[in-house]
Amino acid sequence: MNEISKGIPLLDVQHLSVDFSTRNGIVRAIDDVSLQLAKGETLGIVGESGSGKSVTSYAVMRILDRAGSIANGRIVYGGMDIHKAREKDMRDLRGREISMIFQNPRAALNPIRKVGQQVADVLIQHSQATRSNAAKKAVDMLRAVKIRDPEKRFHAYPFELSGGMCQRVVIAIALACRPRLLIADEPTTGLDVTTQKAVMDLIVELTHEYDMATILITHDLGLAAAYCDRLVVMEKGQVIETNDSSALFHNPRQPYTRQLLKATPHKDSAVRDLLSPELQAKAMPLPESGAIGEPLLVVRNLKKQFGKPGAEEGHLAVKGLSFTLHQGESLGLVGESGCGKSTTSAMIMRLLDTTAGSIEFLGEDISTVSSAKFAAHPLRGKLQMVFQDPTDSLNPRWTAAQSIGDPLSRLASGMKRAGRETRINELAELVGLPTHLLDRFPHQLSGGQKARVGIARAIALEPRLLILDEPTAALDVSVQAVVLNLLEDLKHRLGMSYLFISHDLNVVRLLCDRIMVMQNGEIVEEGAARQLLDAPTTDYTRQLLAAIPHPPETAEGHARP
Amino acid sequence: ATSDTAVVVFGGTVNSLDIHRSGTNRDSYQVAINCYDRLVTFGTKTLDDGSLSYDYDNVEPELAESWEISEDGTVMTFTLREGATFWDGKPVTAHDVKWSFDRAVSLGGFPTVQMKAGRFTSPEQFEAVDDRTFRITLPFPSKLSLPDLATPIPIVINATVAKEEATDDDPWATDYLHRNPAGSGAFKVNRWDPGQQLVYERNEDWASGPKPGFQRVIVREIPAQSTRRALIERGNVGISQNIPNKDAKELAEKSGVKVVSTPIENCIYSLCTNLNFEPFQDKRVRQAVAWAIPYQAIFEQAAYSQGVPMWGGIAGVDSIAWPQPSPYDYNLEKAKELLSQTDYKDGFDVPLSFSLSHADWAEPAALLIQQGLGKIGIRTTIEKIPGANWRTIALVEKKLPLHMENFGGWLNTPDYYFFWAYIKGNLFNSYNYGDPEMAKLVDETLDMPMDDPRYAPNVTRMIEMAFEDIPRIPLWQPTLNVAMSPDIQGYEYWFHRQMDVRPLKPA
Amino acid sequence: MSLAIKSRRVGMRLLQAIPTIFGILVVCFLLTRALPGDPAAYFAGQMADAESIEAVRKNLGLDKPMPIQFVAYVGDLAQGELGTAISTGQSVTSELATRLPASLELTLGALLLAFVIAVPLGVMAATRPNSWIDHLCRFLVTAGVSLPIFFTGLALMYVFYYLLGWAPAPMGRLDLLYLPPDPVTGFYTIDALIAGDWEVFRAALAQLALPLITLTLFVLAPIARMTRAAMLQTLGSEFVRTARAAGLSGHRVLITYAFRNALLPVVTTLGMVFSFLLGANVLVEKVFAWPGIGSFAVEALVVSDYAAVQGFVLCMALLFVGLNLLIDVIYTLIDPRVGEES
Amino acid sequence: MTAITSPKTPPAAARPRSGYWQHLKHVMADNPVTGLAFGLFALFVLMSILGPALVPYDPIVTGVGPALQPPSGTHWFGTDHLGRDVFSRVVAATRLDLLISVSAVAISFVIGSVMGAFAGYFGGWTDRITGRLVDTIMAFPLFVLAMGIVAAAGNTVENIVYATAIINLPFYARMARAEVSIRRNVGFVQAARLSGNSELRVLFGHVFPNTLPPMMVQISLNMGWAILNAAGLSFIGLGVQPPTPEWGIMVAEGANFIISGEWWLALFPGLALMLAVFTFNLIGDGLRDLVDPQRRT
Ligand SMILES: Nc1ncnc2c1ncn2[C@@H]1O[C@H](COP(=O)(O)OP(=O)(O)OP(=O)(O)O)[C@@H](O)[C@H]1O
Ligand SMILES: Nc1ncnc2c1ncn2[C@@H]1O[C@H](COP(=O)(O)OP(=O)(O)OP(=O)(O)O)[C@@H](O)[C@H]1O
Ligand SMILES: [Mg+2]
Ligand SMILES: [Mg+2]
Repeated sequence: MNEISKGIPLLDVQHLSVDFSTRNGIVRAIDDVSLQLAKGETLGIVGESGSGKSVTSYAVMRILDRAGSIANGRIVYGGMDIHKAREKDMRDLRGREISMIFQNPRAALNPIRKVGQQVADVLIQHSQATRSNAAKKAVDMLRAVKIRDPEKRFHAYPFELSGGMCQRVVIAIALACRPRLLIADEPTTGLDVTTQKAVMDLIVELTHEYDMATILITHDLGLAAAYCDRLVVMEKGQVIETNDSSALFHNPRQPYTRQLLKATPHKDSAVRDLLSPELQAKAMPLPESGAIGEPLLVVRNLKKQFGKPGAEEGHLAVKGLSFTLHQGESLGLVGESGCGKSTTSAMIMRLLDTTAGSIEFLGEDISTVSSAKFAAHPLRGKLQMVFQDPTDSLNPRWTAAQSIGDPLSRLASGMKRAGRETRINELAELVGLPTHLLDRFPHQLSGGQKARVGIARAIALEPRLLILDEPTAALDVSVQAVVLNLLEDLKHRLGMSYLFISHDLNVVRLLCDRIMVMQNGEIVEEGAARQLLDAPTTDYTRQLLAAIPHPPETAEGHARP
Repeated sequence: ATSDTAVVVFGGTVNSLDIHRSGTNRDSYQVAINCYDRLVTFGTKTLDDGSLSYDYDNVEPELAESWEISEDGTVMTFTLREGATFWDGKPVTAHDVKWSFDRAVSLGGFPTVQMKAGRFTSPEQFEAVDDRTFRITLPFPSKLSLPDLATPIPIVINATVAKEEATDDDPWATDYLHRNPAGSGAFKVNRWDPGQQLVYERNEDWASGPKPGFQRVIVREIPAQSTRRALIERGNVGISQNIPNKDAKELAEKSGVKVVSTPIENCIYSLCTNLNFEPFQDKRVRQAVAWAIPYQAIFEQAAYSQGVPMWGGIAGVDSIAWPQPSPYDYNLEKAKELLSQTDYKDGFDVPLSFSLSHADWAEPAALLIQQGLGKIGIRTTIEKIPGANWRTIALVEKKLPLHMENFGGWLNTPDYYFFWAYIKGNLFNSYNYGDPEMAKLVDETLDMPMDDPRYAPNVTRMIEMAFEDIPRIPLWQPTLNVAMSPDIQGYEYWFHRQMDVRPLKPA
Repeated sequence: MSLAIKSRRVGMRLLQAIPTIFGILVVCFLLTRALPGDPAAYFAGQMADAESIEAVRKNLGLDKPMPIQFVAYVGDLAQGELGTAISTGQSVTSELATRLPASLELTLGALLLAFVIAVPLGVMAATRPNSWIDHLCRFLVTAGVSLPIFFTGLALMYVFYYLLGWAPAPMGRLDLLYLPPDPVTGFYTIDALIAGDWEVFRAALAQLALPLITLTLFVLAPIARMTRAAMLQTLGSEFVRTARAAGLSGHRVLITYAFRNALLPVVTTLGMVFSFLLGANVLVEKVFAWPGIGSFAVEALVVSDYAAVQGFVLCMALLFVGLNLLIDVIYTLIDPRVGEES
Repeated sequence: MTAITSPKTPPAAARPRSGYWQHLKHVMADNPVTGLAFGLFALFVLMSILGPALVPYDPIVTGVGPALQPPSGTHWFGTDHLGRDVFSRVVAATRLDLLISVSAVAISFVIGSVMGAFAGYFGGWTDRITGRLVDTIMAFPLFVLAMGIVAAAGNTVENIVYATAIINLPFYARMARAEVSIRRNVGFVQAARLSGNSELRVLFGHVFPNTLPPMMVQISLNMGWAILNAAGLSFIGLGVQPPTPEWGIMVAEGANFIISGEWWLALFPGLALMLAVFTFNLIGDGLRDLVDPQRRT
């Protein structure tokens, strides 16, 4: 194997299988996984959710849940049999030799312990510091991960820091004892694009500086390729392909890898390109961009203040937004986390009262109707929304059919029970949800299926305007691809207008005719999609664009424009 | 406890050291008994079972060395004992007696009522002739006057001390005496932890009686009955006062515990039928009820056969002894027949009530009565009523149609009992019985000496009427049960049912 | 900055307690007036006639309309005047002063003991979920809470005093042989220690043992359950996984990371447990002849002793408010997040 | 047809309806303790329905045997001081005890959780007033409050139920408030608003049912507690009126006989009481699983 010939592997996983005992018997989470990692090497593990990426890394650290056990295989780290080692030795190994960074940095920190203290704990544990100098060393470490003002931040609690800062602290904890191997399990999910890039750059910089080997676990192929020497692709608990990054991108051997590559949106991809060839073959041709019609929604000087008006804590989340959305148009709204995108959409949806400004929808100013009363408004059914997190947006006690039928039973007053049943089936077919799933509860559905239920519910009343608030952020790339295509189809079939909210510029580009860039509650740039992305006029937009990871071109790469 | 200390446990609580104060409960009377002296006291007699009891017929000197009653019986002159001193060393004078008696008739409430029973109603009746001579003038002679002076109420208080503590708002020093007894009695209060214990310390200078056998007596309040039983059985305490009948019966058979059960004079556990309740206005209904009670079963199961049966007597009245068994017995035939003569052939519904604090005997009795009455068609529902409420609705408002009651008079004459229980409006006539003949009889007899020739016929007639009209159906005469360790002797039964610790002594 | 926020929060809590206390006064006032007994009749004593009952009623101010009575009551309260308990003849203030320490000694003792036993049990159960030890803990604590408390008390007394003679006679706080120590805290055990009197301390402790155990058995369950649930949650949380991945020692992970976080919900349940205990006290005090505030309240209720009931409830309310404030302060101390949100 | 996704869907009629019965069986089989608890509970329910008809003696008739007989072949649990059959009384008491606990808990659950749900959902003044009200109730030692209510209103079964309901109220109010307020703005609630549900409908159709699983545990704990509470009231003389058989009163009365050696009077009703409370406590997890759709497979 040419990859291994670089040197003796630092980590050698051989035919590893992990079982979990669950209510429904033994579940094999990973099966016969082998991988090797040389000193100083960066290895990416990619694969969809549930493919066993995390379990593999937990097995290496031997921090599997109580229910999990290594059923088979061996793990050798630096000549030591990890699966046979005593717990005491393992404890010594963890943090000092092998470290790990987790997704969701805020949850990964003890909420009631000062962050500096948490760094110091690790230093003291591994005898890298004594009680007296631990604090100083911890501050050094915080400085090393580029936390500004580390002396002061030492005394901060996690809740006082932003997500990016928390992730830096987590990195500081992981690197405090200068381990030889760092495992980063989706270190940037949940962070916004700009922070994501900063964090990744930091990890790369530090791993080089400390000469560490790194395993980067992610479902974002683009990200993995941009940062890793070598990639391992996992599917259903098995490793299906291992190769150098660029080789893998140029010459994917497995259909699954190819599909993953395809589904990852590129700068230049079109929405149909994301689909697997089979699906692509079945997809109906997209019409040319539909004609832009009359103004459907006119927003003028929209403001939202949180907290008491005038009070000092009062926080102006949306600062006088104005824009127009025409019939048949898809308008994208991008911007980093917290800039006010959701607040804006909630106001337009009449879920949130406005502080000032008007929202004219189909010629009627609906901002005057309070959000609590809007449920009874005749326009309620014409304004619908698809939410970011499909799991969160479905009532866990309701079956899919009940969820889809809810707007029908509330707002389609003339509809009889039987009619409703038919309509639910129709909708399910429309969004491609197998009807036998209609009796399932949300937890019995996959992410993509849940997303379909949400979409079916949103289009049940044939709304004129559909707001999509990050509808695919919680989905795997291949599911995302399918959902995006579905949305594109529906738009053309039902003649709806979209307001598409996202912070992923590549995704917005696929679906939108026009894009608005929002920062700090204000629109900083607006224009036709292609033009805005190719020639951004503000720094902020440029910054957003630069934060998108740039993987190597694929073999089936698209023709440059 | 060592041989000079006795420990007494009981289920009640002492809430004041001043018997005259309004709100002072029955359990607190023991302080008046043990710490204060009266002018006179009752003598002691030995009962058939060998136990000791006070003797109503024998009034003896306590603070008063001697007394004289005028020819017409309206002036009583007492000579105080020489050398009797209060705890602070001051001699007891007739002025103290006057102040104390004035207080008892002036404060209102129970002391005043009890004084009234002895025909003492106003301070004008009391006169301190000189330091050692005290005179009482009565409006008319009464056989109740002298015995009433031996009840716990007419105690002699150290007036000098009390007056010092009196204020304009509180001329009788109730606030002070409530916490600080000032007497000349056999024991002083050494310590009082309300809700816990009272510790008596012997008064070595006591002049009004023989020196008590214990130097110290600790009275502990133990609310749970089973705890008390455990304590006496384990020998941790000397005396357990007022134990339940069941314990009395069982402990009597155990070694290591002595039990004295004395029938409580003048006290009858009864079932009362309220004449304000329509069906009970018919005498025959009341009689039917009296015939439908399974007396024997009640006596066995509610009283564990402790006490004296008060049913199944002879048809007429041939003695003036009180209490005496009624002529009724458990006879459903008679009961049914009587009931069938009335408008209530098919029976009626009536609540059967008793006080929560009487539950130990009243509850089993009520259950058996319920069954008995059920057999003649009278359907009862049982109601247990908490203490304060009980007094109000049973005795003051007299609203309970059918209820269990336990009155016993302190002054041991039948007419006194009838006065309280058969005269309309009086407290223990909780059933609104009001017969003019009975009223006239009682009024005539109450002050009449017992050797008056009219006395016996009058009382006989009263008893006849009581049994004929039967508003109050006697069940049995209860006993006062006291359990003692064998190390203690000298226990004496008193009508007030409190523990007189003075005669107790180590065995 | 954060200190100011925290003290403001505590201040807010105090302010919030005012309507609660007022509400308690009203409820309690109405409740006592609804009691069926007539205190005038009771207060007037045995054999009192209607006239003297009326006089007593006037004396007590019970002849006035309710609102006026309430105003008078609140007025008295403002002057620290709680009235006289009819049933015991003592001023309510002095009753509370002597009885509260007795109850508190029992209640706090039980709380402490329960905490000391139940928390480790809960932690143990949580670290080995669904093992036999977990089931055993669950069984034991559930059994403790399943029995009527007076029954447990009597059974313990029967076995340990009556049959075995190990426990001293259940006659209150101290055996007859000893004199209570000089009151400093009112807790006999602590006062004895302060006085350096070991024998009295031992005697007081011996008296305390059975009632304490009875109460403790009763409240083990809520604390253990809560600890177990909270521990399971924190043990499954991501920061514990992070701590383990960083190689922190098992002890450190369990205590500093998992347990300290799990303590937060446990601390909040203490208020409820305390309330439970005060209720249970009423029964235990009766069984063990403990001269506490609970038995006082029962007696007062049964005889419709307005002043005593009101005084008792007010005292309880203040205690409860105080305890919750304390819990709040503890919470604020262990949880830095408090006061930041909102 | 939308071409991108068209799985072969079976006809709509073929949707399997996963019955509640199935689910119950599953939940019971899943955890033996839960199964046992459900079994015991069923036994108690059965006993309360059929018990009075099956017992060998009339539970309130005195003298069916000699008084205070220890357990024997004729009187399995012995007889009490009035010669009543303890076994018959213990069995017959089931109905009343279950009635008290179930109705008390039902009342407090309904009222408390509606109060709490409003407070948690609408916040503001509703929340503040409810909060103070609940604080006020909680500030009483709860058992003492129950005593007060029963003493004031009279010790009938209804009043015992109301008193127990009132003291349980705060638990539901608080819990409902907490559970509702964390859900009042989650995705599916927003979605429900978009679907045209009025606020009340959102609250009671969407938010509230989701708070049920933790509530079930509370309900089970409170049912046990309600029985104990009634027993405590009996001990201080404020329980149900005699001669009604009720476990609490039987234990309370029997407690007086422990020292004198008649242990069976208190022990058997005590065991029944304990078993019932135990069952209620254990049934909680099962109930939660039962109402939790997440546990369905
Ligand atoms: N504690 C557990 N009990 C049972 N099964 C488990 C457990 N943890 C993980 N699994 C199973 O192992 C499989 C792999 O899970 P893993 O967390 O490694 O996926 P992943 O690739 O990290 O996914 P994601 O991208 O969502 O993090 C999953 O199918 C999951 O069902
Ligand atoms: N209910 C609220 N009360 C107070 N502040 C709020 C509230 N909701 C949102 N905000 C604030 O308003 C700002 C905009 O929030 P919003 O949720 O609209 O951001 P966003 O652009 O949707 O971010 P994301 O990409 O993370 O979803 C943020 O600073 C947020 O803290
Ligand atoms: Mg993962
Ligand atoms: Mg958002």
